[in-house]
Amino acid sequence: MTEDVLLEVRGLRKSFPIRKGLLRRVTAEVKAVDGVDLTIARGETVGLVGESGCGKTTAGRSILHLTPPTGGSVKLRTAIHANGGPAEMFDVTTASPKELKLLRRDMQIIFQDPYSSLDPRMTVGELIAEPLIVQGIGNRSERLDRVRELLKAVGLGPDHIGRHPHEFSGGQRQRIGIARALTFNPNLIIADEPVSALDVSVQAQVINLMQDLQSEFGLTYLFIAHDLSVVRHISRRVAVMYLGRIVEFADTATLFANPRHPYTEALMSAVPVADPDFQRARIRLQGDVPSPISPPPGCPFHPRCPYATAVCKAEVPVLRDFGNSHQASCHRTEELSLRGVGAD
Amino acid sequence: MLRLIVSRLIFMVLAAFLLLSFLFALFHLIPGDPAQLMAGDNAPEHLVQSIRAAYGFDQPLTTQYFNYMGKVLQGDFGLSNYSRQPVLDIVFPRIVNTAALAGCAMLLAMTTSLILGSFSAMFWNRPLDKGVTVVSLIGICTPVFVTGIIGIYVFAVWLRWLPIGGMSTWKHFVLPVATLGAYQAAIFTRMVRSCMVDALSRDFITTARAKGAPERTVVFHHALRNALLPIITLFGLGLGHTLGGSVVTETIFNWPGLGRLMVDAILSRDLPVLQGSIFFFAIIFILVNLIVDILYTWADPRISYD
Amino acid sequence: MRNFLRQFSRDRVGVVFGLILIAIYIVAITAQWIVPSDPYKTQLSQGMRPPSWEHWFGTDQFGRDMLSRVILATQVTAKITTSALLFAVLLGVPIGMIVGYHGGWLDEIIMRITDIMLIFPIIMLAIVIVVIAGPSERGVVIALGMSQLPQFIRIARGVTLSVKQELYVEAAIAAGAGWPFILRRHIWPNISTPVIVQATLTLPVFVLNASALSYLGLGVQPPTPEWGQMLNEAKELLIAAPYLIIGPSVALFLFVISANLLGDSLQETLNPKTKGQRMKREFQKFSRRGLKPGKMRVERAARAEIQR
Amino acid sequence: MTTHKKRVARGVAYMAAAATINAAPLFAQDMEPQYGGELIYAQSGEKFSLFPGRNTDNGAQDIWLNACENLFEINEDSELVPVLAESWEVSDDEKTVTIKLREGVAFHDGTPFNGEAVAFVFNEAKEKEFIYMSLLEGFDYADAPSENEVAFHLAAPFAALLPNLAYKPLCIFSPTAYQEMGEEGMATKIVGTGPFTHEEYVKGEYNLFVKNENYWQDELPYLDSIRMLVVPDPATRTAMLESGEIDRTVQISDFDLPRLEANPELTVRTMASTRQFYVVLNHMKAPFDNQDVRLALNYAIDKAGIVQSVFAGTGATVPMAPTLSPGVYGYTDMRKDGEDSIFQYDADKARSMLTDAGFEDRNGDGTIEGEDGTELSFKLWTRRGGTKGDYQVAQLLQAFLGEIGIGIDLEVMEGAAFSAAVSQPPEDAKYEMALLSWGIPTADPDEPMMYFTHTKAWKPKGANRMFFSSSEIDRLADLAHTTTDQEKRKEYVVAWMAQLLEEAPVIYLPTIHLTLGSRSYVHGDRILATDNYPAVSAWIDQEEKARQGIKR
Repeated sequence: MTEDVLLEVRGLRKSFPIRKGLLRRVTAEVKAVDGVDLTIARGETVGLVGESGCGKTTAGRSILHLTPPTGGSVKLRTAIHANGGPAEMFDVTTASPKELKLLRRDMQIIFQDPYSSLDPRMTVGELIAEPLIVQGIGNRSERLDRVRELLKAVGLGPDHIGRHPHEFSGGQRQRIGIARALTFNPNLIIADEPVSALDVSVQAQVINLMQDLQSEFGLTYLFIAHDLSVVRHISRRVAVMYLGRIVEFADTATLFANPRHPYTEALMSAVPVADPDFQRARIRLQGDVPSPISPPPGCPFHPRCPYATAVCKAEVPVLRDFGNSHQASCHRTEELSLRGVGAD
Repeated sequence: MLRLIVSRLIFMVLAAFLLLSFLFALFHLIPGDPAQLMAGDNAPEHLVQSIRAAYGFDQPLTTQYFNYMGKVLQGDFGLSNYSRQPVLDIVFPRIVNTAALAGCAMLLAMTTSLILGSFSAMFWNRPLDKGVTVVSLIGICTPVFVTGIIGIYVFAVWLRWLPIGGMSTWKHFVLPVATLGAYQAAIFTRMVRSCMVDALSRDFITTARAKGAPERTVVFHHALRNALLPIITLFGLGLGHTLGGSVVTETIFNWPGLGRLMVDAILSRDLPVLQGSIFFFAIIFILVNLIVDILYTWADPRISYD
Repeated sequence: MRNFLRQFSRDRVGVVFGLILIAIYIVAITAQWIVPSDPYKTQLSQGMRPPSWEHWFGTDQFGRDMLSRVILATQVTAKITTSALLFAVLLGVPIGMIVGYHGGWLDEIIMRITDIMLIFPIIMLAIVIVVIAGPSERGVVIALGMSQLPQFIRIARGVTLSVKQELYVEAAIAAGAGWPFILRRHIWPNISTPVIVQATLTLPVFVLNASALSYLGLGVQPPTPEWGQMLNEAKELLIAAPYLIIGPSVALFLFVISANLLGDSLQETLNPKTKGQRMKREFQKFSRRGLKPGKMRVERAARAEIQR
Repeated sequence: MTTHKKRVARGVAYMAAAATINAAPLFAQDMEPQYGGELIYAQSGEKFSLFPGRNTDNGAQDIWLNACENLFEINEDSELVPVLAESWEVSDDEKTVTIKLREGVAFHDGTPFNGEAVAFVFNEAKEKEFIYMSLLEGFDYADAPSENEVAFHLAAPFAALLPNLAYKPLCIFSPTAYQEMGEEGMATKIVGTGPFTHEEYVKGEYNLFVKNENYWQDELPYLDSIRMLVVPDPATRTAMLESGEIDRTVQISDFDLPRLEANPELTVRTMASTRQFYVVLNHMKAPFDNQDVRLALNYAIDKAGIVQSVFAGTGATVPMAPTLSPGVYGYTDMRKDGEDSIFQYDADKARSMLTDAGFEDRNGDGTIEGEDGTELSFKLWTRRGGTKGDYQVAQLLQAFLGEIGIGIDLEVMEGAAFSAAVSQPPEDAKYEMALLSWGIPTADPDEPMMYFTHTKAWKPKGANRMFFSSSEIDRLADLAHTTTDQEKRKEYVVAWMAQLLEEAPVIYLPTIHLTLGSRSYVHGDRILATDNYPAVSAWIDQEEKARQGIKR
């Protein structure tokens, strides 16, 4: 397994200072990501799920060093320093700007919003070629060849090269976004809710495309989503995030069959099931996600947890391993029998 | 609201302090020496030196700077290099005079432009609108010193209706206020018209018309109220520029205002007077902008400053 | 661009005044070759002659042909205002983009400085600068340029602040782009529109402020002709030789009006807000009142003008 | 100090004129002066201190002459007349001048005017280095031999002492007021013995003078008050005069004069001043050290043309003598027979002189070069508004010198910067040519001789900013400086002028005229060649004023 580890995230933290007053003093900070550990093996897809505001997008961006993390380490297997030798684990957080620029070829991102992630003033050709230009790779015709290749790979024709993004549908745009992410054949692609802005009918197409590309190019995905249904099919493993932390992490099948955290259960109850006879009590979470500026003491989920007891209010639960690499952080997980959705 | 006021006041003090230091440094870098100017071009050096000694211009710059800043902190802006009067005594009446001129001119410009601009927007793209546009463009591109001198000859020299210089009676206000106000009115009219045309193109105006409201109500009640926000910004900035732009008007009509005082102070290297004028000018300008911001909350209840 | 031209060409006013402005610039560029006589040639025996077939705008007190001087003044004025504009744009836009992109204390400092500069009314600032740099073309250019510098810093910074939030900027970062690349490729194209509009609207302001400087004796210095300074000299002789004011007035008037109206038109055409749906909506509304769509001056137009 | 010598040739005239001087109205001899009324007078500006020891600004001088009188005055006929003095005598060694003072005169603050007071003013001036000390060369100290006498003790004989005492800043202010208010206080209030007391000062706006009821000339003044407005824009001043808003003003645009003269309600007077334009040639920079070049430059300038087009033909006169103008003691018309000015315009002569001196157009580019190929092209520094017409004269100089192939770049500077730039010692002076004017406020040739052209007067010691040096010119100046025999002195002055024409240290340009416009109901006001405009004996014809529809 260790040979196959592509990404190893340890204790990743990201906080934003809140400044107030005339002197712009830091009065508080938002702990958007608060100690996330994550290991992804080469070729797999890991889902990262949570409500909006839970820090999953920030986590993704911190891993890519698009927003520099406040603490922790992010190690990526990369060959940038190997001079043709075997790839090594390289800490992204301590990379120099030069190294970082090279690292970008190994890790890419697909954005949620296919509308604003493409500069409306550029043509498709320019958009896809941009990473090549930035990295100074190839001459004009070589870049054009590569753009054509990529367009073909994502199912668009070479006649689209001269068009502007607004001439495309949402799904087509997301294909352009994917093509751009694929430019360098990166090892790791972080897909930040790549389909949530799309119509349901198009979502499946894009996900299928991503799966095809994964097998074709041997990609590794960290697939961020806000509901479980999307990640269920594409992910081998799923991490559930709540208020900056991972509260449960398991194989997809295990997680769905046997969730070990009340929050996972709540999320799962919202997943639609394609069985008209299936009756199930929808668990409605009470209240909003607490403010990450002043997270509640004890288990951060306790104010909304239907099973909370005194201990939940007092002590912060740690992520415990329940075997079969199933981790969860809940004080009462052994006492509860949480309901999943059966394998289908 | 209170926070807005406090932060503006603190900014004002900082800005003024920076300005004063900047000007101080500047005035000792540029050529020109008050003692030399006073002594005349032909005076021998040792006599120029004696003026420097008599008026303290010969002290080291740092000493002069800290003396000056120290005094300013105590509210003392020093003495004019030449008339040896306290700067505050010179500057205050000038501020009042300039404020009177600029205030009246603004009032004239505001009323004229609101009326002309609204009608222009109401009769958008019709002869009236085009006429107003042409007139206001002519107003914008005729320099004040030309309109001023023409006004003087027509109304003061030939018709003898109005006086030219000074500011003792209301008649003295007519020509300078009209000259300065007309220029501002020309600029404002165009902008009021823009704002009004925009406001008139909004959905709620269609709604109001659909409800059968008379056109007068639509324009002057619904549209004007909504066009007010940019118009207030405009007038706020306009007042500041009227204050500054009054230099030329003040010179033509011999109006004893702050602008002329500043120009004279620059040209005669009367640093204390310049510093004092600019200090108070900056304060007036910041206060005007503060008032504009406060008026905002009145014009648009959606805006708050907390 | 073709799209823009097609759209713009529908705006008759804009096209007409744009052409006038271009004509003025052609006169400015070719001034040396098209002047009917040497604008510096003094002929004391021909001093202060009213307009005639030989001298369309008359002659000044030294017998210099006013028409030739107005033509040369067009060049001087165009040179000064254009240089001042370039000064303000080339200095202001990069500063605005850089501080807007990086933020932090540098941004704070620059913004406070522009605040202070805005406190100074334009003409006052110009006076101080001319006194420092000396009353010369260079001094006037710096003075005018500096007076509009804060505006361009603010425009560039404002656009940068909003554009840098865009996902496509993040996408470029993810591709390894550094800030110069992003400023050039993604942010500048968004800034060019407001900058062009502001620039057209700034030109007439420059011309007028240059003339005010001339009135105070701090403008471009003789014998170099400049419209404002010619107007000022004509003012001195207004009663004795009123015809001297004709030439410079006409030139100034044409320039200020064309630049203003062209600026308005450009704003409408370039401003995406006035394109598309907005225009359609307005068309529906105004067609009911028997009006054609075309000239919508929106709040943003007013704001741009206020900023001057 | 035994002989009662009236050595000064003009002295007789002075005494004769003394009794009537201030009472003589210039116009309307037949009319009886009327008392009362306020005269409103617009001047172009009073910029600096009102304390006479620290300022030589003309605007301030015009203010002083209402309230503060000198021992002597130079009248409109350029005669020295006693004012607060009555007579004087000079000791045998010519080192002590004793002046008998007018009796029964009091300062505005009530303190008596006497020998003590006069001596105090001049001793204080020496100790505190008042700006006019350069005019009192060799002055050692003053004392009061008796109540009504003051004695000036000199280190060496000094011929120009008495005329220099007429220079307006040397007016006798009240020592008591000075001691009470100090220089700071005197900067805004002048306390002397004059016909009007200084009542109000508002910086940059106006000065108000009110009739001094205890004035020593019983019948004077006629006016109740004088209000002196500061109106910087000449067009505004003129319009205010035309509209009747003010009663008199100065420095009217020459092109407006015909119109004003045609107006029967206005009186316009012009007078030649002692102010002559000249172009400083920096002799430290070649080729201005070459006398032939300097002479050629002088011939290249059409002085009459300048008078015609810059000053409308009436605002100036061509130079008829170097530096000195009519009205200055010793002035003699130095023009050659049949010529309209010194160095009468002759471009061909200028060209050929330059060719002879080795400067000609060698490469056909229109600009002439020296033998080593360096082009004759220079920067001409000037300012705007220092003296009327200055920047326009500069434009014509550029045109005229261009005619003979000398390239001129105009560098128009802001006033204060210009003043600083042309006040540098030889090693720092950067100018090649600069347009300036010199005036002789004392109407005595001593100042120009000793301070304009003398080798000892190189900037910054004096006003010789050409860094010109001629042993002959220095010698003549020194002789005139110390000779009290006025006939001989005059000979030296003429010889000095002749020598200036030989050497041409500068380019000589026209002498400007002073203009005074007033409403026709104002009588008895005067205009002096020293650029002063006393209204001390002015009076207003109230009937005429009412007839013109002016209600004030």
